[in-house]
Amino acid sequence: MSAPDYTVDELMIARVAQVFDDGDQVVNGMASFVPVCAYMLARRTHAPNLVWLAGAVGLDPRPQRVPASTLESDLWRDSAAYIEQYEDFWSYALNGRWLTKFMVRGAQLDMHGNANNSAVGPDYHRPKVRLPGTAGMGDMGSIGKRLFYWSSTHDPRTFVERVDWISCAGYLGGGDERARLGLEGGPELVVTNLAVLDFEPESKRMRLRTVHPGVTVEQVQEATGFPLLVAEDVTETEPPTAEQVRLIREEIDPDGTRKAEFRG
Amino acid sequence: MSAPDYTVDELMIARVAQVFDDGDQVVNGMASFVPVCAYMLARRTHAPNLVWLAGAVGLDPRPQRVPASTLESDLWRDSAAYIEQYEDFWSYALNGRWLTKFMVRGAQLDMHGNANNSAVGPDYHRPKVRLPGTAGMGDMGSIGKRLFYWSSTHDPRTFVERVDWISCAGYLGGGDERARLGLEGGPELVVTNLAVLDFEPESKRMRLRTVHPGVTVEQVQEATGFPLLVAEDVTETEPPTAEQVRLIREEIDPDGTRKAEFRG
Amino acid sequence: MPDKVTSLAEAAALVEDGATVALQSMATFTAPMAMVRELIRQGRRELTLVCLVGGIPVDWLAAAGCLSRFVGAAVSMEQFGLCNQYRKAVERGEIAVEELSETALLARLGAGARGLPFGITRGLLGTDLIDLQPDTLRVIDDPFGGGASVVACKALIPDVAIVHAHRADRDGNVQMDPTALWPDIRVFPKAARRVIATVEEIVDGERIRAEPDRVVLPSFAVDAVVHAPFGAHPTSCFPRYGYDSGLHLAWAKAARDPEAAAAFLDRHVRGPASHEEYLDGVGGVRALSSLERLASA
Amino acid sequence: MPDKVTSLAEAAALVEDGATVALQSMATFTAPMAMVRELIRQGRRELTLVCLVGGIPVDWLAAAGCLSRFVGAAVSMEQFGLCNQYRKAVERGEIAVEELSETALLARLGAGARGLPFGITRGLLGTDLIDLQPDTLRVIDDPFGGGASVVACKALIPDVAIVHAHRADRDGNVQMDPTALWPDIRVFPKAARRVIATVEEIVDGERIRAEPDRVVLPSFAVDAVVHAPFGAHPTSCFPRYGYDSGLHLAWAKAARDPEAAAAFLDRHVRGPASHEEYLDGVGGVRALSSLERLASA
Repeated sequence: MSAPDYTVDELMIARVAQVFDDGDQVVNGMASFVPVCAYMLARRTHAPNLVWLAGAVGLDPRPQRVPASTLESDLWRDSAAYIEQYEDFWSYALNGRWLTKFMVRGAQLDMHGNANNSAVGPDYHRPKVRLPGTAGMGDMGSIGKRLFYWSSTHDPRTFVERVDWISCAGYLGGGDERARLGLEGGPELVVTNLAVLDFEPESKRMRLRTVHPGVTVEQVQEATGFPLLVAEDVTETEPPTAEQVRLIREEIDPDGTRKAEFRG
Repeated sequence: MSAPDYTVDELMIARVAQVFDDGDQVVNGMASFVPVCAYMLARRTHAPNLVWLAGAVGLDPRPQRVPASTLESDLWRDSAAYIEQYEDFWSYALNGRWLTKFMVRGAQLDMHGNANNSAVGPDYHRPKVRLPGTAGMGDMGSIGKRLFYWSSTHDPRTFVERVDWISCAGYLGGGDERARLGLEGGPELVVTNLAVLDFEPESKRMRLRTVHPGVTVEQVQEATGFPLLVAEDVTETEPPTAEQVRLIREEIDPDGTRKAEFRG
Repeated sequence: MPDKVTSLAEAAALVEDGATVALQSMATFTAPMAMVRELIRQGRRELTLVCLVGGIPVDWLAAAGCLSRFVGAAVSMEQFGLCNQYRKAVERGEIAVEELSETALLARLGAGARGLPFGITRGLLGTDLIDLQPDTLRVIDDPFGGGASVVACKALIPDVAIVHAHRADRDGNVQMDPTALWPDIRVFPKAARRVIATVEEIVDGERIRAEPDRVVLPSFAVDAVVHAPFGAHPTSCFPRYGYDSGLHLAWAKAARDPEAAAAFLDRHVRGPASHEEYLDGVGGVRALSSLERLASA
Repeated sequence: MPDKVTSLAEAAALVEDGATVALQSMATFTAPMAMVRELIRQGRRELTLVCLVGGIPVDWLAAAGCLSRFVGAAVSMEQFGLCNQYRKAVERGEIAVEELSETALLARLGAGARGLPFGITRGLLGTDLIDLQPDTLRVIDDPFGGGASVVACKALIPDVAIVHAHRADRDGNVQMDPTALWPDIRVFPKAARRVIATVEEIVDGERIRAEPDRVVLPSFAVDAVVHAPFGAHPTSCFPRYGYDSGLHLAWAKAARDPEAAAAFLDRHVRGPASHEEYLDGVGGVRALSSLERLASA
């Protein structure tokens, strides 16, 4: 039963939670409230055995609620294990057996699922805007992970035809270019504040799959800086259930910390 | 003042102790009673700040006496740190800044300071004698360490013209062959139950430097399976002092564990 | 053992103008802030800073004009925003950036730590960051013919690594209570030529021996130890104290404007003559004890 | 979480004939001996054993005819001598040996753990062991032109890793008390396709959470947990118990002669139907508690 009232952050969290199956291992980085809320929701609903490496540190933490930081100790102080990062976390991440799904957000995201968190402008060394940096996405895009993007700012500045600089490898120029480089995995889904998109299997171009209730296909296209492919069976994104909304509001994030990134 | 009575193990331990300067870092492996006694002696005499990684585990341990194993916990249970081996010990060992001197013993040792702990006989895959294996010496010989050999069995079976298989890189074929391969460091000294030897700087051939009291140059040559170079100023090895012998017998190794390898 | 304990001022002398400094920093996590403030007070110039994810220390050093280059995976104060003074300096071309994925950065430093000419990763393949940085990154083939390429990452050997930890003895054995162990303390110090550790407390060697498995840096790998209680402030030092939200927010606001940023630094960094004066200036014992409560909540 | 706790017999089923088994073993240090005995009882054949420095488990498995290949840095029981049954089998050509320096072995396994086609080391350069083993070792140049060569070591991915530790919870989080941490527990399990952990005690998850920094294997990396008190006997499990000198000496003597070795295995390994019967056969609680005193001396 869908919730009588919900906000787009709650819809996104519920949609993202569906990505993860019981028994998957997941990790979150900095300022990742949508993934963290989605993991906490999945663990309370369909995936109680979702293995969560909170902040890439704490294994199966029991945070009382979403804290102000998704990296700091409030998230993982009560954990089964503190995972040392240099040797332990990166071995588990690089191995291929574990942590096969990874959530990413980029300042720019392009038609073929490449992301940019490095720099805006044609001169990398003298950028118009210096972005924070590639951090872990520069690894996760290249090591066979199934990538899931989220974005709370579906607009033409974020969704560009070609990122200025690829700091997270998606399908590169599209088609089989990624595969020819020997890279496995790749982007699968993009969950935004307007819609859910995937990648057309041949061209690897971004394709609209569902629009959120109240949003039209045209609005999504207008908010996107390149021509979208549109699936033949575009439907409405399934809204969160009343119970999902209750869990998010009452148990997971009563402080509403998740909403900060949607205020822009 | 030299001791009124001493045994060859005590002489070797005192001679080996001289190799180490105050502030050096040293490590010992399995069944390494001569090095361990020498480190403990050096720390009680001229090198109180000798940093010792006992068994490659325990930093600056305070063993009451030499135990039956130089690897197991009796040696290092009381330590300032337990050094994890995979990432920590090997980084410190490989770095080049630390642990610059390393003590080695091989089943075979040759004219150019190569050692063999792998196999005896012309067919490596079907050996006459399978030796324990290269273990750490296969690393330490190649990564720029100053190598110091000890042997309690100075005989032609141990001291061979050319080792059957090089499992620890000395000067290889001699001359500048080691240097041409880009390897720094190399063997410097060999302390045996008969004599002390070094390597002639040009040819990198083993050279007799001192004979232990009561041993002649001829006896050393007879016990060696290849023609030794003999330094012009061969003297007698300095015997241990009375205080050194007392420390070894009363404090360091009252059980006489060090003597086992000399019984053969 | 030689006594490694010294003052902030003397330890800072190990950091020369133009040095490459590997600095512990991971967003709002523990950074050796007392030493960062001392470097600013002493007016270091032309530093290359190596961080995993540089937080507020990067922005302070950038604002103070100490930096000419940054090497790392990212710069961010997480919920307190990007580091604006650093960003502007990069955009003006005053600070050069070498941007590496985490595994590429760690491969460079791991190779430095292990005396190898290079390390390898599969990270970054397909990105633009390899071609942008050919001096340190190069794609090589599998010599066993397996077909997979890897990225060779040139060894990086910083001149100095600076870290903050819970305790040390006078020999220089540095110990951490159970907490997140980032590569900035696990590998940066092994790669660097010199290591400075600031610590919450100096203890007797027997205290260290009580938990020998929790020593993160052995004595021989540490060159200087400095006693700096609350030395990570305003970053966190779990489980002892949390990050200071108030000071981070105040800086994030000041950092939008060069003059406000300079005034902030004058007040909190250049003004106080010592670490103790700094602590008094940010609220003293009362404010800091509230951070302790935060950390142990 | 799925309950990972199972029996020795069922866990041993994860090890198939012909498998490559990464076995914790470092001379007389902790080896998963209860599982080694179970593999012998079940008559495993054609195993490739990967050890750092293999001790008594290698000799028992060799004597029982379980091995066709050994990959490691050395085989030795330290003061109890070389492993005679293993040596003779190698000399007869029955067990093939891949002999690697410690860093080369760890480079192979580290690459396996990290999904890299190969790892690199500077160890072994100049030795004969590189040319003897061209399938897994190859000298390559520094792509940055620094001139130093390194040895590429092909990734090794064992089918199963087997370790023994102090405790685990039913989820499979494996914890060690402060002790020596060898690569056999730090990297072998990360490289292997499956991981079996035998433990001194099964505990509640809250006990694990009390020391989250002492978890050596997280739940998701462990496939089976087996309760085996004194499961490392006759090897040591510091700080809980020391190695059993008497049984090592008895084996070293028996191992000189094939018939005596077989009789020893019949009595101590094949004879006892269970781990509990084995413990009774080596002296029971009384003898084992003397080993505990040894370890805590």
